[in-house]
Order: sequence, then structure tokens, then C-alpha cells
Amino acid sequence: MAKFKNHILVCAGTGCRASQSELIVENLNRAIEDNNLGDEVQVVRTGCFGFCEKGPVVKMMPDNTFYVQVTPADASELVTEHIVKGRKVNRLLYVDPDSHKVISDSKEMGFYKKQIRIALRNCGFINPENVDEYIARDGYAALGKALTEMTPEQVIKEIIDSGLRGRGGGGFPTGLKWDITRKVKADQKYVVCNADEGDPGAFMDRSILEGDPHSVIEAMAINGYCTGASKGLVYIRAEYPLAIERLKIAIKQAREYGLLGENIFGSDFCFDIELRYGAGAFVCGEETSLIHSMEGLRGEPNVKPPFPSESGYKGKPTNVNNVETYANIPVILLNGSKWFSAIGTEKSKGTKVFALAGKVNNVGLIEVPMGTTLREVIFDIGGGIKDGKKFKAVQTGGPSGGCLTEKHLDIPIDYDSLLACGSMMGSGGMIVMDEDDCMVAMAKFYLEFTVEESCGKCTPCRIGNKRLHEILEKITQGKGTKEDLTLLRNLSYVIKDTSLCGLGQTSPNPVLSTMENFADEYEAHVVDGKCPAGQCKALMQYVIDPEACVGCTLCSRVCPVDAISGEKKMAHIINPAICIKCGACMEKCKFNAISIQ
Amino acid sequence: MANIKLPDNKKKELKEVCAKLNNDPGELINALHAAQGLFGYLPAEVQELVAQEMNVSVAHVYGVVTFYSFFSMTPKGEHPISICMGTACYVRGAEKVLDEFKKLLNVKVGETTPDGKFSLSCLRCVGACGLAPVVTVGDKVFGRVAPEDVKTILEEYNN
Amino acid sequence: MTKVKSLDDLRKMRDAVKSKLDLREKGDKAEKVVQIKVSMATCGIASGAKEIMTYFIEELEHRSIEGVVTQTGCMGYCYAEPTIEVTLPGEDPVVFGFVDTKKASEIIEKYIKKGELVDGIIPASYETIDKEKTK
Amino acid sequence: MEVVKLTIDNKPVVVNKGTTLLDAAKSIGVNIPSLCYMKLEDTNFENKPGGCRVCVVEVEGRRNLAPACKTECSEGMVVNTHTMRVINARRTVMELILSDHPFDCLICAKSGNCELQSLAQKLGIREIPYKGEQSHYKGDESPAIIRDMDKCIMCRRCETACNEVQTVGVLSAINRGFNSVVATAFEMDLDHSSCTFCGQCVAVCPTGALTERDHTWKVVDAIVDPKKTVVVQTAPAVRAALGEEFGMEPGTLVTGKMAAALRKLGFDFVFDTDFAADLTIMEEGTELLDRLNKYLSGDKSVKLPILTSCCPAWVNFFEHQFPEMKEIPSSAKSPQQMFGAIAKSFFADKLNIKREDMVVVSVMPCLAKKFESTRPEFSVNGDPDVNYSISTRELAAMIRNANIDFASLPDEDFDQPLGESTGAGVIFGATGGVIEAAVRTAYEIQTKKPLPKLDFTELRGMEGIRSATIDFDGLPINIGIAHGLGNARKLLEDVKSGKSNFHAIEIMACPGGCIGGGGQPYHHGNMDILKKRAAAIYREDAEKPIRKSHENPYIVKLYEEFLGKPCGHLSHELLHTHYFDKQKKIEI
Repeated sequence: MAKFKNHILVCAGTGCRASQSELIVENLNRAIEDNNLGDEVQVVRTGCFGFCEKGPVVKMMPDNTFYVQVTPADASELVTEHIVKGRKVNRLLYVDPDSHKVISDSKEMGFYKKQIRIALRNCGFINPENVDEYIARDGYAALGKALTEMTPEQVIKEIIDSGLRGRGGGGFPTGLKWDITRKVKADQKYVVCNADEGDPGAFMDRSILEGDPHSVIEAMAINGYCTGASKGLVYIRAEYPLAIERLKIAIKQAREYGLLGENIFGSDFCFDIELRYGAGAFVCGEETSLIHSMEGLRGEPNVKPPFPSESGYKGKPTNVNNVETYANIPVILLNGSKWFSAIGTEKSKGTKVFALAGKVNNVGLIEVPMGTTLREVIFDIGGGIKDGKKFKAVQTGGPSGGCLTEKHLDIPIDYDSLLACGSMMGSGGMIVMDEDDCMVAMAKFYLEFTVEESCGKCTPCRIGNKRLHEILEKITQGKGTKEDLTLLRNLSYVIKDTSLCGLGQTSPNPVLSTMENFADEYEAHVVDGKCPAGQCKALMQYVIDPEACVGCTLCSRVCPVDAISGEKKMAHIINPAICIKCGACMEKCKFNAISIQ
Repeated sequence: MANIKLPDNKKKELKEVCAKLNNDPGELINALHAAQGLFGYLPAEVQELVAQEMNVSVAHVYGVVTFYSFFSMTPKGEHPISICMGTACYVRGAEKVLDEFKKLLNVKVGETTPDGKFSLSCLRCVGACGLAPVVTVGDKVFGRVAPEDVKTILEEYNN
Repeated sequence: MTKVKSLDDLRKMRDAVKSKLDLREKGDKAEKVVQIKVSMATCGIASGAKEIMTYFIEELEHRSIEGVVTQTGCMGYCYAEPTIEVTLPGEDPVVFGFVDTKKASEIIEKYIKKGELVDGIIPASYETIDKEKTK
Repeated sequence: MEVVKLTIDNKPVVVNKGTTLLDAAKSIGVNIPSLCYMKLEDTNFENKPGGCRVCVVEVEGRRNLAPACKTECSEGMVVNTHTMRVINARRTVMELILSDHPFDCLICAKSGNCELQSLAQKLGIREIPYKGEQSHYKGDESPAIIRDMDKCIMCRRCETACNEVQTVGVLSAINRGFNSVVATAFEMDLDHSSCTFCGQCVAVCPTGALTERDHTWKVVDAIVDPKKTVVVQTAPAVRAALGEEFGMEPGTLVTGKMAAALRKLGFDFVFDTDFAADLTIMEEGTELLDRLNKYLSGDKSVKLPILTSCCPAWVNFFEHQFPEMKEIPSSAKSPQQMFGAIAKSFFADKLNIKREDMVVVSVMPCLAKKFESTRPEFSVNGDPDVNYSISTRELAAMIRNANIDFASLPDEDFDQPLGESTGAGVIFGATGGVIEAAVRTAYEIQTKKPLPKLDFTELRGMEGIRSATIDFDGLPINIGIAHGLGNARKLLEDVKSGKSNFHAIEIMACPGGCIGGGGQPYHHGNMDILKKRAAAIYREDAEKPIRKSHENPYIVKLYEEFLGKPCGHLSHELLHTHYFDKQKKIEI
């Protein structure tokens, strides 16, 4: 069937391409021709191997030999040695840094696959609109096992032993939460799935609901069994129509199979699920706000205690967990707590899904064991920084998190390590920033978000965040003073210390973490009146290099405010007092004579 | 508040939706979603009707409507354009795309073009960060939008 | 509609669907049936996955290739949407990224018909916990 | 009761389980500053959103500061209420609130009574380092209440009063974040909403965001106008509270000083609304007996119970919320309006002046009275029966303005004929008083026997809903009483569903009745003040020589000379009214 005997796979991911993988392809093809192997060997460009640190990467098929840090000069040797003579080119093989063993077969290189998919186990494998495919992959077996072979206490013990912590951000032990709700006596209890993924730049929950809705339904039913709730509610963003659609189909199918409804698996347990829609309020990710929203009220939070586990939806004990947390439950029951707790770090077990985005090559949804480092995530899985720029910071935890820098890259990620460096796990957004991103502007961006999303109930969040934003605005406008930095810091601490809910208690984190890690950048704004990243418009100045300018007048003609003057064939000048920094002149200049200072 | 005459059949439909929700005040947000689906937006009279049918005060309904950004009291354009201003889109240049839309449509965020064809708004993350920057027009999602693409996108709807 | 009334029912059902799916995937004509999964989450659809799925369904028929085209959720390679996974009988699944109709046609002509790999393969970058799959 | 032991500021404290840190601290004399928190004992008003964050304290082992008003004491807690961390946080929070508050204290209606102002003083705020945008909202000037939401600090007390206590539901927080504020639907003016103007929102507002519409200068203008004869009437509850404005102990009766002050202010005639209260009893009592007797004789077309109608906020309430029941309340006007109608007919005739040349001013504990006086049905050819209704607070302001040393004024009497009243008229000012006054008269008319005792203590008290059966010489009359509109709603729902077996129900919109009205001196959450005012009212009643309305000699004379008989033709014309369906209903 296959015409070619050999395939040479060359990584053409952005990272490898930057290190001349295209030239490798060319050289390989030439070598193949030189050796008259055109009918036997084919060179194929692939996407990123997720091993960019050692790129460019070349993989020989069918024997799976994996060559790293290949240069264009190596191409002919690969063909003559590996293909023609059948000998491996040892110097290009990967050496395991721990064991110093040379590894040639990529099948043995499982460790290079930094990702393990547990919560995402079915995403991309099954048709989410077909319950049969879910069942074929052991779907609903965990529910069956729980209902027919285990007591609620046993199930909860299994979850506690697994060490699973809430994936919505807080990291509260899930089993413990279930146990608290179970122990409260009430005629009616509820379990709720928090699918109000509001963190801008995060899409873990959407992907799970779109790719594997049944896992959430199954886990909610298990939760209902454990806590004594007969009703489940999914609070989902109205902005996720596809996830809603698939969830509806899945609920219908589960009902048809009797996996939701009366006497599930022939037991006494009855359980059904309803959907409630969010309407665009980030604060509704906070569980008391979410409950208010489900009750038809403004999504304002309540002071805790009482916790929802005591008094939640309609005043009844309510267990709220997030989508990703639920998605972990069925596998834990099937594979056992020991299996799960073997993955991850001492205090954070299992994996975490991250939505990797921003200035990184391989934007995507990834799932890594707790304890993976940021470097592995950004440079190996993420394929490094876009356009070969320099890594500057990575923002985790969304508007509640902080910016981490170069010095944090090798810290194993888990709940506690991120908190210790002034950020947090959050729901799993991970935004990578490069040298062009101004950290003051970044903090301002997040504050703008918080100001817009603050519910307005408590003073520090309602007015304090507004003032934080105003001070940051002032700084990015070049009007900030050193005193403003002191105000910024005091206000940030007070907002964290006094706000009513998690939104306000964490909203200054982007400010504090950037002030901590990029103090010089703040100083540059207020003392020197400069934005080192060149992002703050007010601090920029467009200038024409008189050496490079030929006086073609193109710039002065395109300038919308007539800020550029100069005689024909003479060097032109931009009047900074008139210039609105639109950048039109720079775009038009054919001689690269205009730059930003 | 200008009184806009709402079509009776739609009012009837809304009443039925509310009845289906058992006229339960707890279902207010679902009722408002339905109402916005029916009328395209939530003018005062619709809110009054929802309040009446869901057994809550009009002030309460208004308080809820103004709390959630998904609800709108002004009619949207025939093709509502939303620019994602989530972090992923922001760092990949959503602001420039927004500026281009503002320039070409000659409207501000939250406004509708005089011909009622387009309205412009910002939203926070549609969860398609892989395609940043993202723009949605109606139900359609445009990914990896560069300022140069804005013209093409608009032309698609201008015929 | 069959109701699942016990864990045994579920196991039987699982085995039944498994063989039914296997049949669909491999069939009696295991030599010929190709399986294509299209990643159809919001990202995928926004980048044109629906059109690609329709294209494959129509083109397989046009070009008289027996195959099954199904949708699935996010494969995680959002940067490379639309992505599809092609499983030739007896072969490991291969994922292709940035699939437009031109690429789709090339995949059909070269990979599906002749087994030649084409540019745009995305190497699997994660492990699954499903033991059968990792085998 | 389970108790918990804890330490506050190094002192051991033992409190019942469920006690908040705020209350626990208070029990050992530590007053933690608070702002949004407010609880009115004996009513169901409790506002503790935990939103202002002024009362934060440090709890050992806790990551962040805890709001004392919302945090329950737990065993072994170690609490510090004034560490540097707490003080800095509290001051910063206060500075933030002030950074979004207008700086017009000097000319603010609430100056001197403003809780925000006194807290800023207490915390010694001398500078606001956080400068920035200030909120601006649409103003709202209804006939009774002025809303200046730029001064709103989002304490949410008004929302609690309007929605939870009064169940009127015209207020809600709107928008979110920095733009959030309390408003009506669509930010419409209050007089386009179903507001009852009970003024309870004003009574609890800590700042100048909610105040009454001030008519004092219009009154002064009328007084100095030589063409006008200015007549003033004062409601019963005013005399029991006015003294507070001049530093007197709550519950001090200042009837005589008040009459003296009014005379000093230049009013031509100083009369008493209590006189009109007696008149109300004549009309309402007669109507009650008429309905009752018809009902007892088998006339099923007669509607019972009869509901009192002297509270204008209550009238607004049922016109908006229970219009289908608008035939049940008594058709008798409120004492304020009866007074106006009699003054501008009977008394104007007596003086031989045109009604247009007479200006009737009422001093009321109430803001709804301002609205009531503007009702079109209460004017003749555009001339209102009551020209201006001012609150107890406004009268106090006028007295201060005129440089009158209130405390040292000698007691004076009201003028005649409209200044004479009985004890029955006085007790109108407290919850249960109207119905007690009605019983005193109705009993004697119905049974034609003198009452064995005058004090119906079973009708008195602060319980939100009360009931009692009075023996009308063998005929048991069931009486219901509600104060607070939320309580009224409960009684009304029962009447609507046929569950009620009352013959007569008294309803007052404000907690405690008129003594707790929206126009009274601010109580700042101290409900003892209301109890003392009520006690003063009953004290005045007990001291009155005549305590039954039908024995008021001037009332008797009024019927003889002018009106004829109660519920007669002229009475109907002048003293009775009808109600409107004001419910906004969208028909489909």
C-alpha cells in the first residue's frame, strides 16, 4: 500500500522553523535525490513535537528514531548514514540528562510527552453527542460502581484519599467538601456544577463540556449520591452555545438510558440535572454569587460563613464544584485513589488543565501533572515564544493571579508554589507575554477587567479597584509620581485585606506581582517617563532618523494631523506636540527611517 | 421612558414562556434570556411584563438586567459585532482590531450604525483563545483577525 | 429505549457498543474503511471545521472511499485548528492540523488512498490514561 | 443556650452562640465603628450586607480582616479591634468612600445628622489621598422625597426598608461596580413608581442621599404675606419627638412649647390635627358601625373588615398593590385632609375670608402627607385643602432659623375652635391608637352604655401584627392591627383569601405608627427612642380630661353648627374620599 519505505518527519513548528528546519527539509530532499532515493523516502513537515528546547527535531519512520538539535549541515549525513547504511547518527541522538543514557527510539521517550490527559481523557476521542461512545470508554461505570458496590462514605473516602482539590481556583479538598455537605441534615440538597468560566483567556471548562459532557453528568450524579442530593444544576455561561447544546443532548441521552432519573442502576438513588444560564458576570464564579444568580437575583456575593454546604441554593445545603473537578471524579473511582495520588506533587495531586495562550507558539489546551514547571509548559509544550521574541512573563490565575517571570520558570507548578510566588492556580488560564508587553499596562488591563466586573457590593472592590485603575492609568499616561507607587501598594494591600469576596481579595494581585517583579519598569514610567516595552502610547515618541530619511514626503502626506514637516528630498521632522502616535507614518516609510523612542 | 408598542403575539409568547417557568421568581434570569431572544433586547415594557409574570418588582428586574452584561436595553444591529477583549486576544492585538472596526463603522463601542446594520460591542472571552484575536458577528466566529481583515469581514455582510 | 438497570447491564452495553463501534471502524472490510474524526469544539468550528467535515463526507463518497466521518471535542491543538485525526485500517491514528479543503483533498489523495504522509502532521504530545489507546 | 468564650482586645468575653463580633465587643464596652449595619429592634429590619467594610477587625489565624457585623463569635477566637493593620484598613476604606462622595457637607440637608460625617470625624480623616472620578446620577425630586444618589454609599439600608420591611419594592441596586447605586426601575422619578412615600428609606439613610422635600421657605413666604391667613395644624406624634431636635430626652412631651413656638413663628392660628383625629373617629366609627350592623342583619353585600384610612402611605400602598380591594378601607379622609377641608370651609367662613386667602400648613411626622396634600381630589379649583405639609424635622429647622430658644419657651395652648382635642385624638400617633380611639366611641354608640374602662392595653404594643377581641356588651368584635407595610401585606393577603375573621383592621405604614414616621427626628437605629415616644403619647392621653372623641365639645358643636350628622351629606362631601386603581398592569 505505502509507496515509500521511509518517511523523514521534520518539525516545522514555529520554534523549529526559526532554527532553520525549512533548510533541513531542503537539504534532506537534495540528499535523497543525490542518493537516488526519490521513490523510497519522503520528507514530511509536521507540527510541533513539543520538544522545542532541543529543536529542530527530526524523526525517522518507521523505526521511530528521534534526532535532536539537527542542523541543515546534518541532512546529508542523516540520509547516507541512517537511510542508506542503516546506522544511527549517535551524536544527534537524545541523551537523557538524568541517566546520561542515549535514547534513540521515540517510543521510549514517553517522558518527553509532558502531558497526561485525565480530565481531558475523552476530549478529541469520542463523539460528544453520542452516549454510546462514552460508555464504550467505561463511561458511567464509576457511577454504577458507586451506586451498587459502594456506600457514600466509601466513595467520599476514595475522593479524599485521592487528594483531589478544587480545580476552579481555590484548591479546597473536594472529598472534604462533599463530606461537609453530606453531614448537614436537610430534606433537600443540591449539587451544582460551576461552568461559569469567566476568566478571560481560559477555556478549559468549555472544552470539557464540548468534548466530554457525560463525564460531568456522571460525576454530578456520583456527587448527588454522596451528599444526598437528588437535584443537580449546571450554571453555565450563556456565551457558550455549543457547550450548552451538547450538555442538553447528553442530559437527554442519559435520561433515556436511565442514567439520570428514578432508581438509577436499580438503586434507590434518584437524580436529575437542570441547566441555569449565566448572563455575563465574572463575579458569579464565586459560589455565593452563583447561587444568587441561580435564584434570579443580582449576582452579589455573601459573606461566608455560612458556606453553601450549610445554606446554599434556596437556603439548602449545596455542593458546588467546577467542571474540571467533576471531570476527574469518574476515573478516580475506576482507577482508584492510589493511582491518582501517585501523579502530581505532595500536596497537589493529579493533573491540571491549562489554557495556554498569548505570545506562545502552540496556543492550546494542555493537561500536565501537577509539579510540571512553567518552562516545560511554555517552551516544550507551548513551543516557545512567538516570532522568536524574548520571554518576559507569564500570567496565571487570570485577574486574580499574578505575573511570574524568568526566575519562576523552574518552579514546579502546584497550588501552593504558585501562591508562594504571589500568583495563584486560578482556573487555569495561562497567558504568556513577551518583551513587547508593558507590565504596567498589563496590570491596568486586569484592573480594567476587575473594575468592570466588580459587583459593587463592598467599598474596597467598588471604589478601591477604580482608584487603583485610575492610578495605573495615570502612570501609563506618564503622569505618575513616586508617591503614586506608595498609594498603589497600600491600596492594594487594603483591598486584599478588606474585600468581601474572592474577586476583591485577589484583584490587586496583578498589581502587586508586577510591582514586585518589575519594579524597574514602574520606576521607568514614573521617574524617567519611559515605557521600556514601548507599549504606553503617551510615553512613546515617533522620530525620524535624518540619516535614513530621503525626504520622499510620503510620511507627511499620510499623517492625519499634519505633524510632519520638511522640504522635499530633505530629512523630515515629527512635531511631538501634534503627533497622535497613530503609527501611520511608520507603516508608510519605505526606508525604515521612522522609529519609536 | 419612551413607550414602544410591542407586538401582541410576542407578548403572548413571552407570557407562555414565563408560565412554563412556573412563574417562579427564581427563574427570572432564564425568563430574561427568553425575552431577549424574542425581542432582541429588553426595553422597559418587556421588563415590566417579565416582572408582572414572574411575580417580582420592576425595580428588581431592572436591577438584574443592569447587573448582567449579557442583557441589553438597546436594540442591537442586524449583525451584532463583538470584539473579544479577553486577555489572550488583548495580548494578540484585539485593541487594534477594535480600533479598525470603530474607524470603518464610525461608531463607538455600544453603538449601532445609523442604518441599523451593525452594532459594535466588546465581550470577555468566547473561549476561542487559540484563535486570538477573535471577533464574532452574530453567531459566526472569526479567528486570527488582523486589522487588515476587518474590511473583508464587513464586506461579507454588506451585500 | 433500553434502560440501564444494573452495573451488569452497563457492562453488556459497553461490550455491545464497543464491538458495534469496532465493526463500524473496521467492519468485515477492514482493509478499506478509514475513520476520520474532526475536532469540533468552538475553536475548531470557528476556523471552519464544519465545512471540513462536510467536505470529507462528500468527497469520500465522490471518490468512492469507504469511511466514517465523526465529530469529536477539542484535541488541544488550538493553534492548528481545524484539526482532524485519520485512522487507516491497522495503522496508528495520525493528526493533521491547519486543514482546509485543499489540504483535505491532499490528505484523501495521498494519505488515505496511498498511505503517503503529507505535511501538517501534528505529533501526539500527550499520554492518555486509556491503556488500550497507549498500547 | 450554648455559649462561646473568646478574647477581644485582650479581654475575655462570654457570649451566646450566634452573637456577632460587633455585639460581643459592645457587651464589653468596645464600640467598633460601623456604617452600613443597622438593626431596628422589635421590627424585622436588619441590614447587614457586610458591604461597607468599616467594621473590619483582626482575627488571629485568619488570612484577611473580618467584618465584625457579619462574623459570629467562635470558641477561642482572639480578636483585636484596633491594631495598626485594622486602623489603616478602616481609614483607607473610609477615604475611599469619601473619594466618591460630594464635598458639600456645609450645605447638605443631612449635615449634623450624617452618619458618614460623624464617622469621618471619629476616624480623624483630614485628607483624601485617593482622587478620581466621582459618581453622578440623575436627581429625583418627587413631591415628598428627594434623592441625591451622588451621596449614596451603597449601604443598602433603603433597599432593606423598601423591599424587605415595607415590601413596596420600588428600589433596587442597579448597575454594578463603581456605577452601582440604589435606584428605581429605569431610574424613573419616585412619583412615577409605586412608591408609597412612607419615608422609611429616608429614616434609615445614613447620608444626605435621601431627604425630604423641604417646604420651610414656602411656609415662611406665606407667613410674611399680609394677604394670607396662615393656619397650622400639628399631628399627635410631633409633640412626642420634636424635643429631641433640641437636645431633650426622647419621650419628652413638648405640646405647650410647640404651640408657643408656632405662635412665635408667626402662624395666625395654631391648631391641632388631634381635633381632626377626633372628627375622623366620628366618621370612621360611624361607618364601621353602619357596615357592621348591616352585615349582622344579613346584608351580604357589605364588605368587612373595614380598614382604617388615615395613613396616606398605606392608602398609596393598596392603590398600587391591592387595587382590587380598594372598596374595603374606610372612605374617611385622613385627619390632615379633614382638617384642611374644615379649615377652608367652616373656619374660613367663620373668619369671613376666601379659601384662597387661607394657607393651611400641617406639621407631620410623615413624608407621605406631603404627597397626600398634592392629590388633585384634595383641592378645590386648584387650591389645595392643605397647602404645605412639613415634617417634624423641618419645623425644628424653622424654629432654629428663627432663633427661638425652644427649651425655655413657656407652655401655651392651642387656639380654638380647631385646637381642642381628646385623648383619643392623641393616641392616633402610636400603632393601635386609631383603632383604640374608634373602639372608645363605637362601643358607646353601639351599646349606648358608658365604657367600663378606657385603656385597651391589649391593642397596644410593638408587635408587628396584633389581634384582639373586644366585647361590645356581648357582641365580640375582632380587631387586627398591623404596622409596617410588610405586616399589612400579610393581613391583606389573608383578607383577600377569605382567611381573615376581623371586623376592623388598623394599618400604619411606619414601624411603631406615626411616632416612627419618615419625617421624625432621626433615630439612628435606636428603637428605644420609638418606645419612649409611644409612652409619651399614652401619657398625654391619660392626662387629658376628655378621652373619647364623641365627647369633644368642639366636635359636637361642629356637627350641630355645620356638618349635621356623621356620615351625613356634608360630611360625605368634605370628609370622605374614594380610591384609585394605580396598579400598572400589562394586558395581553
